[in-house]
Amino acid sequence: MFLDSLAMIALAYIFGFLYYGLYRNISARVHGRFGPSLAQSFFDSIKLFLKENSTNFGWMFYAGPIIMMIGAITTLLFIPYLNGSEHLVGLSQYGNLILVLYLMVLEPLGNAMGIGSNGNPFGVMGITRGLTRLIGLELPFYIAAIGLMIANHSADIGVIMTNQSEGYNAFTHPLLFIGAFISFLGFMGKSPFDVVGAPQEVYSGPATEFSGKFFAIALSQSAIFSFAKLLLMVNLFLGGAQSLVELVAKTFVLFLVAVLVGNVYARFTTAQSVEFLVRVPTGIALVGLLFV
Amino acid sequence: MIEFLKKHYEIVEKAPRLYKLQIESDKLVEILSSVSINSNFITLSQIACTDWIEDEVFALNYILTTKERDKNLMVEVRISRVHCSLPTLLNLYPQAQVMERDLHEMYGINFRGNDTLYDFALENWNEIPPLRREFDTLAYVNEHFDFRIGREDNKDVKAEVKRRKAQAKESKDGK
Amino acid sequence: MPENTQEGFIDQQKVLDNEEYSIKNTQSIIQKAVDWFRARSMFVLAYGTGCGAIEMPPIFTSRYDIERLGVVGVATPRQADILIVSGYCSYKTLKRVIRSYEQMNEPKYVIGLGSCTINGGMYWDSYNTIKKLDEYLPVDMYINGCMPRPEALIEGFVKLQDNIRNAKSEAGYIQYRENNAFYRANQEKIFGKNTTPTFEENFAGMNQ
Amino acid sequence: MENNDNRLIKIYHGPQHPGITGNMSMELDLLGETIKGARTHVGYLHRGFEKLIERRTIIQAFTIVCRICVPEPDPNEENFARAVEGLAGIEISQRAKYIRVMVLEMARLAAQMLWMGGQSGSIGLGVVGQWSVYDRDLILDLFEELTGGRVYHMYIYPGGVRRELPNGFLEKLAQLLDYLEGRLLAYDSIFFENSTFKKRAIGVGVVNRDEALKNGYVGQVLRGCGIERDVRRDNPYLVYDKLDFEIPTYEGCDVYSRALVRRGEMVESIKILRQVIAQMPSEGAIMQKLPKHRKFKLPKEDIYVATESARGEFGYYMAGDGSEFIRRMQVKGPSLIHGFTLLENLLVDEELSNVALIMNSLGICPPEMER
Repeated sequence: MFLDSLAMIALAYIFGFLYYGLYRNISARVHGRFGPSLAQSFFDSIKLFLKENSTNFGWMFYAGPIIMMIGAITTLLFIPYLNGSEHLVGLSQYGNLILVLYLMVLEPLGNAMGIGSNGNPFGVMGITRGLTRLIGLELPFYIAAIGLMIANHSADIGVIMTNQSEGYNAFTHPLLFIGAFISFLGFMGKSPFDVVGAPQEVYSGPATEFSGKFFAIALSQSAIFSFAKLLLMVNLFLGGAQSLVELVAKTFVLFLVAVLVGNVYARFTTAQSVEFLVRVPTGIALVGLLFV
Repeated sequence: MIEFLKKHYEIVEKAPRLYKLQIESDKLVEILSSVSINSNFITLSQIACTDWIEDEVFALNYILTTKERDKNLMVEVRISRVHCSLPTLLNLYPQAQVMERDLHEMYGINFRGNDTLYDFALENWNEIPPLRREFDTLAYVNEHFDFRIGREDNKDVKAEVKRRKAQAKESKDGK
Repeated sequence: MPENTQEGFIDQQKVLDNEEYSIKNTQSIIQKAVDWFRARSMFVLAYGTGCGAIEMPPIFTSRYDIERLGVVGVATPRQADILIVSGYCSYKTLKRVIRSYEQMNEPKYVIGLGSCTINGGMYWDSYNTIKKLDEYLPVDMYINGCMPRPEALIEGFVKLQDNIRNAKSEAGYIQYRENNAFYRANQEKIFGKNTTPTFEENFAGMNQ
Repeated sequence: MENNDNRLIKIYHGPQHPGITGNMSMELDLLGETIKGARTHVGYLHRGFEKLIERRTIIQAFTIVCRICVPEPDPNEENFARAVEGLAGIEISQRAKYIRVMVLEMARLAAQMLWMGGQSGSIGLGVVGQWSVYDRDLILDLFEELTGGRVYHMYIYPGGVRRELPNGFLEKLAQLLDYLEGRLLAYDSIFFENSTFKKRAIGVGVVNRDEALKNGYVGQVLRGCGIERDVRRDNPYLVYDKLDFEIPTYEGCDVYSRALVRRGEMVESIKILRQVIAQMPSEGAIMQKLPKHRKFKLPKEDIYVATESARGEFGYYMAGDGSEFIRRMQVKGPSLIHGFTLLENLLVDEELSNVALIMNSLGICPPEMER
């Protein structure tokens, strides 16, 4: 099981960064550019690990990225990769969807912990924005998750995944899917819900003071976490995957939509995004819940 | 309009749609308020200052623009360079605040009644206000900076031309 | 290593200016790999100190697309590897530039853009701009021109990457650390008492 | 001015900040993310132009004039040339006037393209900037062919313009205009008609229409308030009175109106350029005969000239003193009043996230505030 979990983390790390490289490439094509090499994100992350760190805000500051990393990895370990497979399951038999939803909150909390100790006003603003936005993001996602749990009479991700053999949840519960998908766009941190690290407003937001190794940890964390979120969406709504190839195909399609949406929409302000999230996807998901 | 102003003041037409009026400094606020009430020249576009060091005066041109933005009126005030002080126009035009702040820093003119005359573009400047004629920027630069070796154009061109000509002549004579 | 004084450092600079002097660095394999990654990935803090900032949008956008070389812009000095000083520095700006530079983490490099950073350029007799950037900050790469074209900028980046990859020249941040007295003296000369906190003050908590 | 409320935090927005338009900074007092007080700080770009020009002859001064406003140098050259011509009593040829109008309108188009990148970048819509900076580069290519310079052209000189048009230049320009006109439709769908941009921009940064004229606001700020003012028509220079163009105005007074005004101006610029291509006289000297370098002296007179730049009225006051040096040249760009009198009031009670948006919509360019 240990090796299994390790493989999961390694795969998530590789796919996360590869997708991030793809994100940069696809965006570049939308921009009419060539874009960096696919492996550029690996280079960036390795270079950041090799950089020196000259800032010191006490141990709490360092604990921040590590807690974020733990949050991302634990979230990942409780989501099975493949449908009905013995491998790449991690700890998923010990947990369920409710636990995963709780663990997903660990990231902003770890962030808040680190930022709180460095006292950078932009970081504080960024994390305030992040936590405010989280309220809006969680509502539709939780409603959709509750809907799925009611429909399947189970909170086990594996059960929800295997129950979709007749038809994907995305088609049997389309309203739940739309609500959860808009919220997922926000979770991915792309436009129009990218208030947290808006460079024109708050520099890099929470990451303003992070540098060198800790920024590299934060980057890896976000790569792994992005993949975990993609995985969760695929498992819940697209019937999971029988093989790694199918998994890659499904996550990539989801990812592509997120990238393209992010490229053509401007950023909402915090208030606007919460208002939008509470109104539109939450409403859709609630209607979907009634149908369940 | 401009005819009305011409009745009361000596207005010179400098160019098409550009007029000039010279007034005494103690009547500045009075005349400008009357102009802005009685005519279309309601906006202050610029306060331009010129240092006429040979006449020992600063000439300040208050450039007013009409509501239609088609004519400009330059109201010139001359004040002594030594005790340079003028009343502020903050009450007439809010934009005068920043212009006066700029001129205060660049010329050291004191605008009475404007309490925002702190640093504008310079930081910790202790020399003569830089746009006064007696401030020699080249001397200041030579004192505070050294140029990179090879920067040849930091020379008096006339002297350099003379020197080169003499050099060429010498080499010609030598042959 | 040069002495930790101004004279010693100037002598060292003279030696460096000499054509015959070239560093014959022997890189270990690990060092080579490290340098390769550092050259391949550059996070740029484009400080728009002057006119040079106008050629920043073209190189970062679709016409010239410098992201191909692994060069991307970042918002905060903490994450940046390269500081671009784009054009002349007035006193007021230079102070902020030094502050930004000292907030960056090593290894860090400086690119000076335009003639005005090299010798004052067009503003050689201006009372408010500095004439030689390398008196106050260690410059790793100068790109001349007024303005340098985007192609020149890209060439500058490529040259700098080459320098880093093959350890062709001693990196500026090492000079800044070892000859801090020289830079401090020059900074104090124009700022007087209003200089930024010292290197030691900035890095007081570093090794705890 | 100082705010002593201890619930506020003070931050400096800039000078090194991606959301600021150039090298300047805003000192903001924040309550949460709401701005309770704003002060503009400039001086980061102060070069003492006006001092340097006092020490330079006309041709020497001419080379540094264009550096006053970096995104759009040509109105400065035009102002400088026209002021010198006004003082020295030089009349330029009709052909030179048409060429100047062409250069000015091309520069306006390029500046609007760059502005579009900045405005969309301020709300995280990076793709518009990527496209529009590319399109701007095509205009710069033409500039390079015409003048030899990409950004700084040093082309409009007292007495006319410095170089003859290259062969086939007008045809190339006409082709480019067709291309740009088509591109405007793409910008419409991704930027001007974008629902998220509308959501961000409508009702933000509302300027008080009643004080707009009195306080000396210019350019898009006025026209975005529905007040039709344009130096090109009100106080025409060169051959603008012979050209047919409209002044787009919108009533909203907000960021979105100003964006639409700029879009309208791009269309009008293309229209003007087409007319220039059609009407340009093929014969005529481009340069008047001028006195020699050291003999070029200005009389002891003063003059005020204004040009409509891409961001509003650009005014120069110039005084000669009978020598070959210019005694005084004072620059008044559109940003000075917008950046202080207007912006400091406009930002109060706004959100922090709207600072970059509002600053870009006002078209604030620091180098002309402090020279």
